[in-house]
Amino acid sequence: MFEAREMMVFYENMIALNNVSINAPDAKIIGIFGSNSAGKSTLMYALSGIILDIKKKEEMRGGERISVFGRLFLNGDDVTNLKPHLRAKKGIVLCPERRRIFPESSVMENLKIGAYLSSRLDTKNNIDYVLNLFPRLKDHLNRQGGFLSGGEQQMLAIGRALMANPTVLLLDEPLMGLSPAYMDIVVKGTKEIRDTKGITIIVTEQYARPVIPIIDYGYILENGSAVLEGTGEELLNNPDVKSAYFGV
Amino acid sequence: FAQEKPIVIGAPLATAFLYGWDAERGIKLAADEINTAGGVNVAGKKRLLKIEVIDTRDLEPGVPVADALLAVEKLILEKKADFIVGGPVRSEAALAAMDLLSKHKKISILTTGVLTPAYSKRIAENYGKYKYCFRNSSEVPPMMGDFMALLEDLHKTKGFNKAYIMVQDVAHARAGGEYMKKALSEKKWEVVDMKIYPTGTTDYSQGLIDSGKKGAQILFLWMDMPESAALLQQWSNMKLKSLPMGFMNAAEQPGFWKATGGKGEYMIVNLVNGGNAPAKITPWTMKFVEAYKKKWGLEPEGYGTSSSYMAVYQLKDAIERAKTTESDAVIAALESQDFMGVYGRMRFDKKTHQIIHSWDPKEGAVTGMIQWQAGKRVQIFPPKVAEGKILLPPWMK
Amino acid sequence: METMRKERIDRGVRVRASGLYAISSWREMLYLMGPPLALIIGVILLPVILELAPYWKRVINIMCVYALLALSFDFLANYVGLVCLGGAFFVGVGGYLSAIFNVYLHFPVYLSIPLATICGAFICTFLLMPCLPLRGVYFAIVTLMYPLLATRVIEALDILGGTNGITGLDSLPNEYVEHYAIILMTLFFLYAMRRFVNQDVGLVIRGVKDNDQAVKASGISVTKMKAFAVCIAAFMGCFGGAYMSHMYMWSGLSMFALDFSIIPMASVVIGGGGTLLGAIIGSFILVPLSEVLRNFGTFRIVIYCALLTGFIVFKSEGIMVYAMRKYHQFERWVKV
Amino acid sequence: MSEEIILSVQGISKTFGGLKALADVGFDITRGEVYGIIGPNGSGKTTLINCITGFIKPNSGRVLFKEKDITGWQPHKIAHIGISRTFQIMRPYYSLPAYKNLIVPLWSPRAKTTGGWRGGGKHGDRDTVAVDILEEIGFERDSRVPYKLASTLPTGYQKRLELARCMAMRPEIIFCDEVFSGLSMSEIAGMLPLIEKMKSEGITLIMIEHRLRELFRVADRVMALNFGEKIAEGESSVVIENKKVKEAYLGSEEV
Amino acid sequence: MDEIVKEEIEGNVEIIIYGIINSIILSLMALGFTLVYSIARVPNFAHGALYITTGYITWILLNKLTGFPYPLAIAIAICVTAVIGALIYRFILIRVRGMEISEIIATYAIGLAILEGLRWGGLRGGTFTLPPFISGSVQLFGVSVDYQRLLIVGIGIVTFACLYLFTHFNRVGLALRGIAQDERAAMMLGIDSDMTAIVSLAIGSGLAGFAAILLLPLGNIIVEVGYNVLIFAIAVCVIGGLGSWGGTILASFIIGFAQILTEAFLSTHYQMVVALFAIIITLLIKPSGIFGKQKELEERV
Ligand SMILES: Nc1ncnc2c1ncn2[C@@H]1O[C@H](COP(=O)(O)OP(=O)(O)OP(=O)(O)O)[C@@H](O)[C@H]1O
Ligand SMILES: Nc1ncnc2c1ncn2[C@@H]1O[C@H](COP(=O)(O)OP(=O)(O)OP(=O)(O)O)[C@@H](O)[C@H]1O
Ligand SMILES: [Mg+2]
Ligand SMILES: [Mg+2]
Repeated sequence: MFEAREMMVFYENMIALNNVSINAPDAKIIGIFGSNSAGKSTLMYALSGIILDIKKKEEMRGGERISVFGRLFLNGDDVTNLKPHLRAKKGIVLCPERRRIFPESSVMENLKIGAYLSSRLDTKNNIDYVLNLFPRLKDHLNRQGGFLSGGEQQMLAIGRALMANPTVLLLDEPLMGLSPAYMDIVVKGTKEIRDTKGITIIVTEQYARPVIPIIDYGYILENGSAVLEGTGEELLNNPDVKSAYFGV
Repeated sequence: FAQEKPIVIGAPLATAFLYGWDAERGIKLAADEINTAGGVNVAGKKRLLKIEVIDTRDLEPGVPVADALLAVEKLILEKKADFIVGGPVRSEAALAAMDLLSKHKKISILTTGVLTPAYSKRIAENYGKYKYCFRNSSEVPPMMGDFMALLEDLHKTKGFNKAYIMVQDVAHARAGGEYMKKALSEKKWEVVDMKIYPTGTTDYSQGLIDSGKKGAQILFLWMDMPESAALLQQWSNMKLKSLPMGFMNAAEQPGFWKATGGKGEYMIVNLVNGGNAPAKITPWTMKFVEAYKKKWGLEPEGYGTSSSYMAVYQLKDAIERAKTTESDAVIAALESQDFMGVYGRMRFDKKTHQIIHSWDPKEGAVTGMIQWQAGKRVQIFPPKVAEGKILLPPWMK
Repeated sequence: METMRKERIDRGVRVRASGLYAISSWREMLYLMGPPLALIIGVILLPVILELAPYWKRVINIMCVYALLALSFDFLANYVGLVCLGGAFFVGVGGYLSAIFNVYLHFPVYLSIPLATICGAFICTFLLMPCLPLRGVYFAIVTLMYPLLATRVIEALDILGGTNGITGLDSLPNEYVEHYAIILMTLFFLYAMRRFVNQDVGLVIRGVKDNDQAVKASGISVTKMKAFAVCIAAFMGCFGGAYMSHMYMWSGLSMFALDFSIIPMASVVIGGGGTLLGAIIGSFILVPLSEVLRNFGTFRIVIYCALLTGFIVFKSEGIMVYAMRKYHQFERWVKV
Repeated sequence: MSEEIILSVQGISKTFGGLKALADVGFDITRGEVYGIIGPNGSGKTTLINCITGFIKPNSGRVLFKEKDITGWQPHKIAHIGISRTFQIMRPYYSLPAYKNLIVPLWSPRAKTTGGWRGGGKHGDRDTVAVDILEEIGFERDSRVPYKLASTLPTGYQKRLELARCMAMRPEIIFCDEVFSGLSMSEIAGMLPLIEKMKSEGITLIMIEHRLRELFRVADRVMALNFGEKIAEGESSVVIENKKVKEAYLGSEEV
Repeated sequence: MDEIVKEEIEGNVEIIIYGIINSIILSLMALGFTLVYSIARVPNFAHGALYITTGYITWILLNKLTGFPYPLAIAIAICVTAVIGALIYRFILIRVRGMEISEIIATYAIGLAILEGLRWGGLRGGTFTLPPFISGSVQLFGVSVDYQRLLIVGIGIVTFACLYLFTHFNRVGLALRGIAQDERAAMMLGIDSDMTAIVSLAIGSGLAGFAAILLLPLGNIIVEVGYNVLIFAIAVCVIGGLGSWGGTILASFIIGFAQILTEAFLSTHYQMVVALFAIIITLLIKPSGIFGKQKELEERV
């Protein structure tokens, strides 16, 4: 059970997240949809703790002030003030938007770095799993991450996040830049992971259509507030959502 | 009894370096002695000496000469120095400072660091402008003359005729090396090779091996970086059949013996001015050495010691004779100066403002040429003041 | 309590000040123009104020030379993205050229300095051309090597006066010319650069820093833009060098000294990178600081470095960034 | 619409250390066309654009722009004659506000000669022109978005900024590398008219897309790549029915 | 005829032997710097200062406390340096993390403060030396080489091998490399970047100290050496391509042999000129160092 209560994030005076509460029960997929600048990435940063690091760096440079409010609970423990790496230790792993992979390390090394927290055996299994999921990566094991194509980098980023053996996996726009076939793989894979490993998955997307069928519960973000929530079915049948996210 | 205004002597020195701190000690020692004796008698008034030392950092790599010049200006403008004694220590800084000195019309006696003949040459060329500058320590040509005499002697007694020159990559050292090469060739010596090492080199094996192969009997060295001690260590480890001699600041210091673990034995070093190691050059020499030891707890170290000490006395003498501290009068008095100092007779050449050099302390300033023998610095040249003979390393026999 | 946050609000004036014409009242005008005016007037009056402390008057000149170098470093590093550790190279080239013009070719001072500045800027740009494709640290290192190489070459070939340098340059006509030549140039460059980086060309150059590939894709030659920027920076540096060689009537190897690269950089860091003004303020703090500390002898560098580190650690964003924020914005606690 | 062939790509090949990224790819494009390029990830689409726009030198092959051979030219020269592109991995000018990002293309020699987008772009009113362009592409004029620092823009806006950067130069050909990804359906729908408009103004668009639905609405012709080889070309409905394309590209996802 | 040939070969043997020694010395100097840069992306300009500090501490222990065992002195000195390195990160660098120019200036200032502080505190002149581990020399192919230098070659090779294995195959090593490339991404994967940076600075400083202990017996402990070591470390590390061990070694060989060859065939005089030229030219040909891919990666679109 991963729970975010009344998350609020201000970038200087601009509110980017406004009282967003998210409930992610174990082994469920939570979808978060919203258009540009709805605050999806901000939410992901807040959940994974990266926002604390962003905040620190901004302060160092004397830039804008970032304020974060709200509380986070993982299985009842308060993780609000944990640094990102400690949250990762607890199993909250973010697969960031824009595929921040390690450009100078090879694909294999990227995956191994991802497995920093897991045991040797897990690592081996996970590598097999990831390479099976994304056979395309197999051709490039020794290529440096930075030279991969956009979509391949996206696959690598997802794969790397899986290597960390997460209990709560945060996927920020995982489908961006993937070809239809791979979108399919990712969507199916997501579902499979939930079912087999019992991982809680929170996924944000603009392109809701492929994701909607697999989610257990979804939120619509608009201008930083959660304006609507419900199961996949409910969202799908809401006329506003339909026109905005499924293009009718 | 109103205290007279003290005479301020400014000393721009690189105080973190051998040639800076030893000069500082020399100057302070002299000033103390003069002040205890009542000060300088300027036309009947007793004025004390006040020493203002300023750190120029000019021997440090990466520090612009401008910084040293600013320090000199600070002495003149802010500390109101009447005379400048000591540095700047680096040749180019000293040369650059000449213009400043003439701009401010301040007399300076250069005592340490600068060996380049360019200094006296410029004074001779443009006397009107640079007449404020004096130098009471030796310069390259006479030092070379000393070395040549020594080598000729070795040639006659031991039959040496092959030399190998190793110098540091700085102007005065290269000039010294070139000078030596020419002079030796003229005297029918064979100069096997001349190597120029960048500042900071710690590995001399290439050159040493080469010199050994080619049978050099003299290693002529000219370096003023501490790393050069490594050269002697390597030389001693290789047991090369050659005698090292030259100008090397690492080997000037008493601490050299310990630092090399005795491996620097037999090195012959030119201390530029007499009195920088215990010797009986004039009656004043040992007095100076003892006073120095008493005040600072160790023997004079680098080559700037006795000259810096003397410079203060020279100024005192000139001021007292000029009866004023006015620059022009003092210049005239310095030019006509003549008395027995720590390292011989103190006279400035009237054209070049360079101390007059000689092998006889009764005639002029004498070099301090020593050899390291059993942990001691023994004066071995010029013959008139020598206290020991040159020894060869046992493996050369 | 938990739901309070600190808010920063622009002081009204600044918002309206994007075009000067928008300003209505004298008070607002003063508020905006006050600090720059204070700076300009203060710096211009400095030589007069310091009449009583002749030594400190000399320090002004050095201070301004470092300020120019810092300006050039700040511009290159924070607007063009070239971290150039070759400030000393600019100084050296300017200094030597000026010496050559003045001593060997007998040009008068008022000709040799401008000529050295212009020629120097072109020569430096030309010599740095091959390095322009380098990125980040690599550029920094190569530019660091340039002044070292220049000294070694002059030393090894024994040209241009060898290690002794070129002496006997004419000094500037009088003390006041000497002061104001550099002060006015510094102020001129400061305000010219501040305008320049917000002009369209300046924006393009800033674009090069962020993403040169995109600049290429917009049909602009990146090399040309970089060369142009380096030329401007070198112009400032060479002026500093040429001026300094005349000030000390001497030019030599130590014109390429590392300090000319490092101190400007430190000035920029403590002044606040990317503000230009910060670079000037930084050197106006650091250079006199080093003079004040001179009394400590050898220990002064230690104190100096400790203070410098302190500045960096406690005002990591830089003095100017901090000051501007405080001046233009106020903070208050609000309930969320 | 004229049938003038504006861009002709012939036999481009490129290998990266053993990997064949492109093998003998060629196609012709007529003026004012919208040409789609599809293909699975890593099939060489971006590489193809890089080769055409000069960011990579192809191992072999030729690129003809209006019958002029431009193979191996410097990227900025190619951009200057009117071929512009977006970047798949977008990196806007982070330290500039969004609208100032457009000053770079508006200042470029090309925009100066063509008058830039909407004929503006003379000194002084570049800012206004920039905001105009941004508005056209979906940055609400009166909101703060166009004035925000580019580094703080969310992904979707950064994508659009990429396209705006191209438009500002008033090019003849625009290569769009996945501009639709990262946008929601309604946002894409908002952009389609703009594309139609560019098309009607005679600007040729070459679009790489994975969002096929949206692509097919605007594309006249489509080419499919797989493992660096051209496997199909033609009308979108035809290409999509192609067996090879289905196998390699679509998987089970229905369009 | 044969004589001449033989002589030629002998001449070359010594060039090769001393070239190798020289190169390994250079790479040892660069070791700590490379490590810190490749892990923490901190250009540690205090490297030279740490190098000298270790030497000086050892010297003090040996000379001020009579009969202090040499190995213990070395161990203590290295540990102290490592701690200093860690403290530098913990209290200073941590606050300017990611601002490259600030990092450079901060570390440079610290280095300068340490070096000048040592000078002020008495480290002046040429009387500070460490004894070699084993004194004496041996004839290798007719060239006399002292044991200390042989020892350096041996230890140098072993250290390099260990470090390579560590950073490339060890889990922690890999993680460290991740941090260097994208700190935030590494955090998301559970890697504690601050802690590792502290550790890497400690190790890097320790390595600087380690190199100092090996190399200083060949020369003197003087402040200027600190500056030289820094310059060489940077040069070697950059030419090799930042963060690449292979590159570092190759670069030391380029510079090392460039130096020895100029000494043998041109004149020692030009040693520095040639070395600097070698650096500039290598970088102009390979803009991101010999094994670096920085430029290609950054220009990938
Ligand atoms: N570092 C920052 N400083 C200031 N504002 C920011 C910062 N990062 C994001 N924002 C603002 O916060 C809002 C939400 O941005 P966010 O990146 O969360 O949107 P998003 O939903 O992820 O959009 P997209 O789908 O396009 O990625 C935007 O208006 C953005 O401009
Ligand atoms: N500079 C490079 N060095 C090495 N390999 C490269 C380089 N650029 C691309 N590649 C490889 O070439 C192949 C084609 O890459 P490209 O970027 O063209 O794919 P793409 O079709 O654009 O894919 P995507 O849809 O994922 O963006 C990829 O497998 C990639 O790893
Ligand atoms: Mg986002
Ligand atoms: Mg692509």
